[in-house]
Amino acid sequence: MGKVNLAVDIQGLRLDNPVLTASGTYGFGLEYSQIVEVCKLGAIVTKGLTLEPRKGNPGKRIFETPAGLLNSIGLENPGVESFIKDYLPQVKDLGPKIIANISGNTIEDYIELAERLGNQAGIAALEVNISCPNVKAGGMAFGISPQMAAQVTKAVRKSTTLPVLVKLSPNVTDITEIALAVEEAGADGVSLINTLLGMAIDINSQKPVLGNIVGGFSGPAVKPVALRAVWQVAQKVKIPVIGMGGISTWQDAVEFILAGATAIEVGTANFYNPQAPLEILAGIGNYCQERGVTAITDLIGLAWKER
Amino acid sequence: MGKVNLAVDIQGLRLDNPVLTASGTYGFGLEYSQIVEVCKLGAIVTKGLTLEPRKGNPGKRIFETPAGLLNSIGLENPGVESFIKDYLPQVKDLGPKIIANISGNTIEDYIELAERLGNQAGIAALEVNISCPNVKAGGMAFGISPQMAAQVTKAVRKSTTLPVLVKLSPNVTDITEIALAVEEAGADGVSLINTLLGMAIDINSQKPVLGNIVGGFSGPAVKPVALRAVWQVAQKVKIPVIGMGGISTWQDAVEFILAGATAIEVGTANFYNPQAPLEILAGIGNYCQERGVTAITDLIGLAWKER
Amino acid sequence: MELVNLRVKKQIKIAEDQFVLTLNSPSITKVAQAGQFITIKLNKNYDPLLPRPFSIHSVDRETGDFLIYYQVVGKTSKLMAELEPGDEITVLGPLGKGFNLELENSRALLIGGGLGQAPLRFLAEELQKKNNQIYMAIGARDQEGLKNILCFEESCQEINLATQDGSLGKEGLVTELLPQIIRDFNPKIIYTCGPLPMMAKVKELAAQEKIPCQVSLETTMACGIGVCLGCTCESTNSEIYPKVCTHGPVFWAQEVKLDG
Amino acid sequence: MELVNLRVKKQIKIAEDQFVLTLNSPSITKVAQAGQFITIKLNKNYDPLLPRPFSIHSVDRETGDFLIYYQVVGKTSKLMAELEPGDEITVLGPLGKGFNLELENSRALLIGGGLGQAPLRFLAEELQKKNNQIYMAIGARDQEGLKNILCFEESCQEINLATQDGSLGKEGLVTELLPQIIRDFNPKIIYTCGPLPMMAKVKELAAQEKIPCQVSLETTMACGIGVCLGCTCESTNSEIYPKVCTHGPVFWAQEVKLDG
Ligand SMILES: Cc1cc2nc3c(=O)[nH]c(=O)nc-3n(C[C@H](O)[C@H](O)[C@H](O)COP(=O)(O)OP(=O)(O)OC[C@H]3O[C@@H](n4cnc5c(N)ncnc54)[C@H](O)[C@@H]3O)c2cc1C
Ligand SMILES: Cc1cc2nc3c(=O)[nH]c(=O)nc-3n(C[C@H](O)[C@H](O)[C@H](O)COP(=O)(O)OP(=O)(O)OC[C@H]3O[C@@H](n4cnc5c(N)ncnc54)[C@H](O)[C@@H]3O)c2cc1C
Ligand SMILES: Cc1cc2nc3c(=O)[nH]c(=O)nc-3n(C[C@H](O)[C@H](O)[C@H](O)COP(=O)(O)O)c2cc1C
Ligand SMILES: Cc1cc2nc3c(=O)[nH]c(=O)nc-3n(C[C@H](O)[C@H](O)[C@H](O)COP(=O)(O)O)c2cc1C
Ligand code: FES
Ligand code: FES
Repeated sequence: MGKVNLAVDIQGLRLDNPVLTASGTYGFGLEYSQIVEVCKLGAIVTKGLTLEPRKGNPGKRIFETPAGLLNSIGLENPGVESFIKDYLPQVKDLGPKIIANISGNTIEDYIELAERLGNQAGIAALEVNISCPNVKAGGMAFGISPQMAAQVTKAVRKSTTLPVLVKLSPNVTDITEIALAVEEAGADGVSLINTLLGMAIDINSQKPVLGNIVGGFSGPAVKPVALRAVWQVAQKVKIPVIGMGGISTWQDAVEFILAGATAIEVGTANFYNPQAPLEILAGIGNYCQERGVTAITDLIGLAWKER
Repeated sequence: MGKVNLAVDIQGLRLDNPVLTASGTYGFGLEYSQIVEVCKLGAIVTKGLTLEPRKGNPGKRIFETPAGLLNSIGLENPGVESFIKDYLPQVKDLGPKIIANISGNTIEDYIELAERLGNQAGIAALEVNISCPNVKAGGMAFGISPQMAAQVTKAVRKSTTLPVLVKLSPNVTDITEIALAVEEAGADGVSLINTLLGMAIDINSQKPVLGNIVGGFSGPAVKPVALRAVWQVAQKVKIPVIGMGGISTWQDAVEFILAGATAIEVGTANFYNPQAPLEILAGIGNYCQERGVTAITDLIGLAWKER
Repeated sequence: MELVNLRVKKQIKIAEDQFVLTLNSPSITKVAQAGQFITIKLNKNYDPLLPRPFSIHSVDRETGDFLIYYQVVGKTSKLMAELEPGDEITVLGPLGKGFNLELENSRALLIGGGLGQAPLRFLAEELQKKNNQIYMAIGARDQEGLKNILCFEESCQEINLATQDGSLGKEGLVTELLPQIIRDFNPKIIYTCGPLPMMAKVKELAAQEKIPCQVSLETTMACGIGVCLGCTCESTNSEIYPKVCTHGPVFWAQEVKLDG
Repeated sequence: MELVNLRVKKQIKIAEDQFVLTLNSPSITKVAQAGQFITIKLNKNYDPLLPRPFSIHSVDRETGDFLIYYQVVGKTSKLMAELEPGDEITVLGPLGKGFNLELENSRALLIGGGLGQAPLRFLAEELQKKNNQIYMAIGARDQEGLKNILCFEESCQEINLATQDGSLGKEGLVTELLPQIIRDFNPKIIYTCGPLPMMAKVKELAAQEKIPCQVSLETTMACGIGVCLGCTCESTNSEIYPKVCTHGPVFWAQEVKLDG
């Protein structure tokens, strides 16, 4: 059997393989590099970066639910300057392409982040987070309105020559509407899904478990919702879709690719199986090989494409 | 310790206790009555009824996901006339109040269903399903627009003297907007959540698993989303909220009551634990007793109410 | 039908990934009919979530023992393989409609494919009680799939085997044996349980020979008792989709479509 | 830090719902420091989902054995209690920052509450090697919670006990014993691990007496290695929220808030 070509191209962002690690679940890749061969990853998406350092939300920040995880980290990060100075020099030597995930309170924030990161060697693309449910200003507000989502996209698009991925929220009535709006506004790709909005209550204290009351909901529990979103969006837009949400095994990843994802991100699964991304990579390769698929790109959207 | 008063009143719908079984997961109560003391339930919500008999969707209809269930039944039911003639005589003798869950393609359908059921002895209330993701016409379309949701509610409200509960979809950007619209339109209560929209793909056939492609997603996996929806809605509306979505244990039920639910429905849990509703009923009682709570109504919304 | 916690009495490994579990419930055993099934839920957490259906393999009405013959294919069956005597599992049953047992002093042909053998033992034992001669034909991928055939020895007059890899019995599909068997044995009824293509072929042959034929279907189930309306198959003569859990799992072959 | 599958070597029931698990990993044992922890994931399905953190109770650097002393409180620990020799579990570790071990030829006071005893054995063994005298005070709800105290006999000079129900040792909270102990023993450092209110009281007493004090914190963790940023506590002197998994679990008492 011949070798399978796993490379994918997201409007100029060329990746050796389609397995990425999701923002906020892999730090800047340095920690996991101690136990995982991170150099094999298609790309690493950084923890969400903001202009200023953020200390995140007070109180309890994570809680396990059946097959899922609630988090209310609140975008804790060292800020873009510290990232560039203190982390990027090491991070860019890890091997995989680095995609910077950015978050702002205002459109100006996004522009400044894009400009600041756009001329840094070692950054291969931007993933624009307009869907974080854990911060008050900005965050998800941009992601639930097609107009605002388009505005942010346009602004970032103008501020950088890097490929621009826009990360969408599933907490909307019609995710395809937002996807079409950001495509129209110049996005090179869409990443979906960010976390669902969820919560838990502590029946002893009779108060919400999380300090921030509601949190972002991720993990295997959300996979059916994420896959449905990818299926819907991939049939509507022409730009590549990066799928995520509960992906834990190569079978999950294949489902997302068949639904129309050009690449996938592994998030929460890193926490319970740090080897998940590499197991997924190997599994996808085997799946292709066993079926005589010579290029992973031949699988994309096969579940709905005419054959 | 004194006895706990578990009775609740939903705008005239008086229930001995707040534990109901959810539409579509309990048939008309007859099957489970063979193994469960259904007479102890607060109420039974019937399988969704339509004017004409429906045969439901072709192909595979159910699929298990991590801690969740996808279904695409497609409202199979014998139709309202057969229900009244062939089932209701037995059903109304089961003991609990019977809440008829109704679904229509048009507003006229809802009106006719409400009129037909409104003058039947043995029906205690209507639960208006404007959120079924598994049918093409009507169904969820009514549930994702505040205007249409209000129209259906108004029409049903005028057509019956029974208490009218409106069942809301979680597949919206802002569920409180829909809740406020149906409250304004005369609903006596809101039931939430109906199923999320999800899907799965069979990596062997490379096609969607479900015959209907997408399905309704329920079970423990969705609990964090459901609880968040109840929390949000209960703080906005003045009418009672009936909470559901993944409730499997008394602890889950207490979380929903603390979040603001006046009553709760047990759905998918019946399939993996037919005793779940009665275990929940007992557990809620103990919880109150241990904490010196004399009436369950004192717990409602305690997680956000000023104390 | 009852919902009970039962303790595992015995578990025997039959072959690679195949086990026979002994449970005891005089009340279930008393009313169980050949072709009926139970559902098993053994974990208290939510993954796996739903109970799984398994045919009743055999019953001993004196002791109250009944058997489940199963293969490890996924989450629940993997957990089942770890069961030890004394462990508790939750059982709902007996469920569904069993095989037609009107035949007396006559000849029945039973055709099993893979784990489709499971319900046929109980069936053969019941048919034998009614003084029937039973001819059995069993197909499997390889000889590992035929490690349980001794259980049919007492009840059946003849057992024909086929494996796809030819490691035991005739090489090929069990259905290839059938024309000859039907000619020699002249059965008055045919019962079959196994993969859909196999049952479709059996249905076709039975129809050709005008022999009544019953098939036992498998499908994903949620409730097992007819409320979720999820376990449908396709009918040949009715608008509604029959439910495998209550209208089946056993159907007359001409009632249902078997093209998957 | 490594991620490995380890086979259970031994499991001993210490008391109702309390067990000591023996694992073997020469590489982990070699580098492990008192106060560090590992995470354990033992099921392949998704419920429970996340690995759970457990302190290293003791190490044997010659054999490579190390111990986990745990209590059954929920999903994972319930599964752990069913482990048998030979079963495989996935372990990540050693993780976190351990106790300060600069003390030599001096006197240390160790205060454990409930399962907070777990990391103190390893600590006591390390302190003893440096020729320190160790005074131990342990509190528990009842005598069931003190069934593991023999493990401290070799390393500690004196062990004081308190139970809330008075079933063993002094009736009341372990912190009530402290003023007397501190006066008599004059420790140069205090280490504590247990419920927050207990540690808060210890911190207060240590501050009064100006004795350096280290606390070991517990919190919900997702990753265990500092990437999820979920396992925060509150700092007394810094804007950022320290991460228990990497900045801790051991902190100097004055660095962190202990009011829950
Ligand atoms: C009436 C009836 C009687 C039965 N009797 C017996 C019997 O006597 N003995 C017996 O062994 N079996 C019997 N079965 C079949 C049995 O119910 C199944 O083998 C069992 O449900 C498997 O459960 P599991 O949790 O072990 O596997 P699951 O984890 O549920 O997996 C089941 C199968 O589906 C596959 N699968 C899971 N997810 C996917 C996906 N995303 N895409 C594609 N494939 C997937 C798995 O690989 C596996 O092969 C019967 C079924 C019915 C309906
Ligand atoms: C650094 C560190 C070291 C530790 N060392 C040890 C050790 O050596 N020994 C030891 O025994 N433990 C130790 N722990 C604690 C241990 O991690 C926990 O006991 C373990 O995670 C419990 O996991 P579980 O799956 O068994 O319980 P879970 O199922 O996770 O439940 C944990 C607890 O939370 C409660 N809970 C769950 N859900 C809710 C809810 N909705 N509302 C309210 N309460 C809820 C449960 O009742 C239970 O008491 C340590 C913790 C840390 C952080
Ligand atoms: C602890 C945690 C932190 C996260 N932080 C970010 C973030 O900073 N920026 C972002 O775009 N997404 C963030 N996410 C969302 C993930 O990148 C991903 O979209 C989501 O978790 C769904 O994928 P999963 O189910 O595989 O985790 C975070 C998720 C988790 C669990
Ligand atoms: C098999 C199945 C059928 C359902 N049918 C209906 C229905 O006919 N009408 C309706 O309003 N909701 C229906 N529902 C939704 C449930 O009533 C409930 O809102 C949802 O499943 C969430 O609760 P749960 O997680 O406890 O199941 C159905 C759910 C399932 C699983
Ligand atoms: S499994 Fe629910 S109707 Fe058959
Ligand atoms: S557990 Fe993830 S940062 Fe500590």
